[in-house]
Amino acid sequence: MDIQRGNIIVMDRRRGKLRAGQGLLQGLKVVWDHWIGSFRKNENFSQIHGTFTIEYPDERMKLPQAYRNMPVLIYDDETGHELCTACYQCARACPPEVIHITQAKDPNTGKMVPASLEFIIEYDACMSCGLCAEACPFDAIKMDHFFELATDDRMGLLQRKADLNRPISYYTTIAPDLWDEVKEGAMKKLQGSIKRRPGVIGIAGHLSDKIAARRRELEAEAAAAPPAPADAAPAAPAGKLSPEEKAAKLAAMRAAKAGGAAPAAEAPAPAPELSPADAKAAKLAAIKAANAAKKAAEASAAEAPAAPVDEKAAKLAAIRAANAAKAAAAEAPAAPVDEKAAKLAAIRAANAAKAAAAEAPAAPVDEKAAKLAAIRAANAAKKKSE
Amino acid sequence: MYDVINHLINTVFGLGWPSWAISLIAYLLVATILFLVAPFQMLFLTYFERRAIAQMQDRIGPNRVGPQGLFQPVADGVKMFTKEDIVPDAADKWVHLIGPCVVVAPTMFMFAVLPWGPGMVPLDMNIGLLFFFAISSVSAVGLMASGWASNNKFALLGAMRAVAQMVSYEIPAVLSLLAIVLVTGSLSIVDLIHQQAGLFISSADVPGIPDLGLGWFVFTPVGFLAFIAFFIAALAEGERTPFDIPEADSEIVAGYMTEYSGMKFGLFYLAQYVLNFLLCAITAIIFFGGWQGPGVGWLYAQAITPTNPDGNGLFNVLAGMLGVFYFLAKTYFFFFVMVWVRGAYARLRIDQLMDFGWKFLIPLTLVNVISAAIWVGLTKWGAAEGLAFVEGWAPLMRWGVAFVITLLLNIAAYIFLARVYSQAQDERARLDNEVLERLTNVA
Amino acid sequence: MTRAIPLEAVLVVAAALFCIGLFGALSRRNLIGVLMGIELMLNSANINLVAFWRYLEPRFITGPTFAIFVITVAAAEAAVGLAMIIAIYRSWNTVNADSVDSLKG
Amino acid sequence: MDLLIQIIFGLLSALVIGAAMMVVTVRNVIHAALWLIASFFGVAALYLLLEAEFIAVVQVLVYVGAISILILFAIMLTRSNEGDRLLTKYWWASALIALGLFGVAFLPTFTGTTWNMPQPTGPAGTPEVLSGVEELGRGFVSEFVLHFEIAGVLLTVALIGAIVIAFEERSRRRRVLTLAEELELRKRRQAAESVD
Repeated sequence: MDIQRGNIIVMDRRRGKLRAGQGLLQGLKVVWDHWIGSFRKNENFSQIHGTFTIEYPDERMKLPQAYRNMPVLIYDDETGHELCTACYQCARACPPEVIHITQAKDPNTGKMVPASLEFIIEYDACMSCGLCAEACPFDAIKMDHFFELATDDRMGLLQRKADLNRPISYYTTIAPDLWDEVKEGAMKKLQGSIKRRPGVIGIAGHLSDKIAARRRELEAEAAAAPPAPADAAPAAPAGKLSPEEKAAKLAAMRAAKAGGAAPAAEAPAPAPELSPADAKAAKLAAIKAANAAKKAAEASAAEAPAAPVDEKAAKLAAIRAANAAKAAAAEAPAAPVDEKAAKLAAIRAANAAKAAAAEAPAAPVDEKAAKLAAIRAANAAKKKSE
Repeated sequence: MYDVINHLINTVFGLGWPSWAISLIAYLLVATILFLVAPFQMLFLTYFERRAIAQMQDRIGPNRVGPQGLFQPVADGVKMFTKEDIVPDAADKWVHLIGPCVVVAPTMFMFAVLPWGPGMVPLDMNIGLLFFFAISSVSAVGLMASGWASNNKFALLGAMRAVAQMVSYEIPAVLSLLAIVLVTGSLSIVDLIHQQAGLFISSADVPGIPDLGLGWFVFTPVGFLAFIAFFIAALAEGERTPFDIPEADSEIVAGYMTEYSGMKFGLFYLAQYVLNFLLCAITAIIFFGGWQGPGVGWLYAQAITPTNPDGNGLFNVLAGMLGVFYFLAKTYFFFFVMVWVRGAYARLRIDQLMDFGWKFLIPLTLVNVISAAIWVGLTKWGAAEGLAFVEGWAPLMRWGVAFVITLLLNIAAYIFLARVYSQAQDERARLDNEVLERLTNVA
Repeated sequence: MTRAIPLEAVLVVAAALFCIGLFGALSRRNLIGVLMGIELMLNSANINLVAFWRYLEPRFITGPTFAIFVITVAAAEAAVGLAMIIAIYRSWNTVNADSVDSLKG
Repeated sequence: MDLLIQIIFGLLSALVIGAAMMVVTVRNVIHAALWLIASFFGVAALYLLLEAEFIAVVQVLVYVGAISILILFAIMLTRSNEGDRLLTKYWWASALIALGLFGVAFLPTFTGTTWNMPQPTGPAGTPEVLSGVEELGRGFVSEFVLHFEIAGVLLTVALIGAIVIAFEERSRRRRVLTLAEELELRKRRQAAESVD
């Protein structure tokens, strides 16, 4: 961002004999030209003439991207998962020690989970130095541009996790370049931490109950829907979908979704009774829909940072469908070479998923592990395909 | 005003009051009008100054209070009223109270002799101009009293500096006006304006000139030099920028105003801005023909028809309004020049200020008085006064010769004084070094 | 004006002013107080001059001329007097009339 | 109309006499100076009442505008200790002298001496011919030109005299030396001492 220098008025001080008088008139002329020139707006401040007053509440200055005022936590729009893994780096790096974190625990096993249960920043003591943002290995805490922090009570400045959470889409609007630099690493680490987060732990506060409810809905439907006809795999234990059933169901959903061009706000109406005959066409449509959904997800994140929650759940489901479709496509006979490599990875992932499913027969946990495995497989496939 | 009220009371109501009672009422009425006009002028001028100086510094100035910030002075006034009026306990209360009053009162007196339009002068004294400057010197006493009363060393020093500046710049102001009085031959301000009719050449000098009300004194060399000297002295008298030592924040806190707050501080503020308005008005009147302007004389001529010699009402009123418009336009232009100067120049040190006043301005005005005498001699005198050779010339010829001679004299004087003054500055610096060397016998 | 107020009234006022000035000049301890007394006396002389001119000889300007001369003299005298007072103050460091009694220095 | 003028005259003379009394009696010298200014104003108003406009304005210009400021400056430059008694030891003697003088001046005026008042020549209404500013100016350059020049010379002499008396020599006054000069000075002095 370069600042152009305006033309500097060079005052030639003639050391002529008669000095008195000319200097005074020259001074007046300079101010006169300046006065005349000052009746228009001065856009970039390197110009010399023009009024540069910005009447604050009405007009606002564009803040530079690296402007930092108060730290905020970031959570991923797609999965709702917060990037923060409670590694306490920022708390250690903070000079005035205003960051207080408590790590989340897995309710069943009691093990520590890489997610923060409660995250407090005392905004009144924070000096916006930005050391926490630099120290954070997971790019979970970033410096915000919001400076209108006036509150009528002191406690108003004690910000809890609920007040600190900002979606990635918001951060990309205020500091797009900064986020691009760290995006890949951050998302990869996020996937890693998502894997090690059971249940809804680690999901941004306001989203966690919605996503949990959504998941319960999905399982309920899968259980209530009649077992998929003909080549449906033997009825999976309650809540456990066999890959084929899952594929069929999700394909149906994608088809319905593919029907709606933009990421429609209405919840995806699952149509499980689609006939298996055109499963292959549905599968292809599923892949295209998944890509479209992902692209749309990024685009929509740019436009409407806080997408309504159910639309987010739709995206989740679309991604899961894409992964499942890929797994299903692995069994389909004819596929182009990279397709074959993707299929091999998918097969291996499916076997791993089945193996994982075999070891831990306990109800909802292994189903989630399967899903994780599926997601991991899908990532591996994607990486190979790029 | 007297005959208006006289007509109102005696003929309309038929009360038949004695003439002195009516003139008393007339003067009271005019006085109240003036006491209202002065603060309103001050309100407008503070707003005008803050907007103009802001615009010169690429900013906008007050525009939040009321439409485009027009109520900002009112807000300031209310603030002045409501602020608590603190009197330092060690100060002697009475003099602390009298100080601002003695500073404000003369500025109000000065309105008495100010002609706003043709025939609209509250009090047409035949020594109007002298009265104007005599009264303006009284406010210096008020400054001194308030500086002394605040029992604060800075205030006292600030007051001494302010009074020294005002007294020492009164001399060039009065001298430059002396030159004009010499040319017009009368101290009364109204006569002064009447002589400035005509077109670039005052109709008093050359009677045949078509009267466009542009025969201002500033177009004569004597008048122009007097104008420059007078305006600089007015800047010093009104404590405007190159000479605003008294309220310079950097040096002596707020000069004599340090220990004042609330309404008394407001009074000082009022006095300063009203004085500035008056000085601009006097500059406009004496050098730029007050309410004279193209059209005023013509309107008056229309009014005076053979049927009613004193002119019917309508034309008089029109001429009056046009006259007041010209007068105020010129005054506000000069106030804009004062603000412009404030935007352009830095502040002078107290010794530079005194040097400039005594060593440059006073000699300049003295020379100007000489050239004024020459001007009067050439244009008005004849054989009776001993200038026989001028007798036969036509008025235009005499005006031309006088113009050339005085122009040469003034320019020569200006160049000589400017050089001497600038040499004096270098001389002074050299002298300081020499003294220093002798003291430390380094040389 | 001349009908309303007899000349004697103005003269009495001037005489009173003169006597007060004299008393001030003689009895005040502070040198500057003495000077103020002298100013009062000069002022009263001026009042007399103008009163006589107004009542007796309004046509001739001798009265006001001399009044102006008295004013100029008073101004000159005040200037020199105060200069002397300051010089005395600088050497004897006091403005007390009584203590300034030796001619030395 | 006469009553009004008498009332005004009464007020003005009360102001003048009262202010003069205060000048003489008040303890604080500054207050005395301010009362003096008040009495000057009263005298100026008196001149206006006596229809001597020019004298009134000159009085205001010279006395109130210049001399009183001079007096205030002098008072402030010579801040003596306030403690000294207000009046000299023999103040009652001077009071007696003043009263005596006033009696001497007061008596003849009221024993009814007649002044040769010029009878109003013209019909009652005509205003008397008052010699205003113009005659004054003309007089200064015709009859009184000698007095005018002497007054001019007197003023310049007073000006120069006042400056000479009150002005200290330039060099004797100790200049405030900058730090460098101080060091330089000290070094030279040591050099001088070490030599002899």
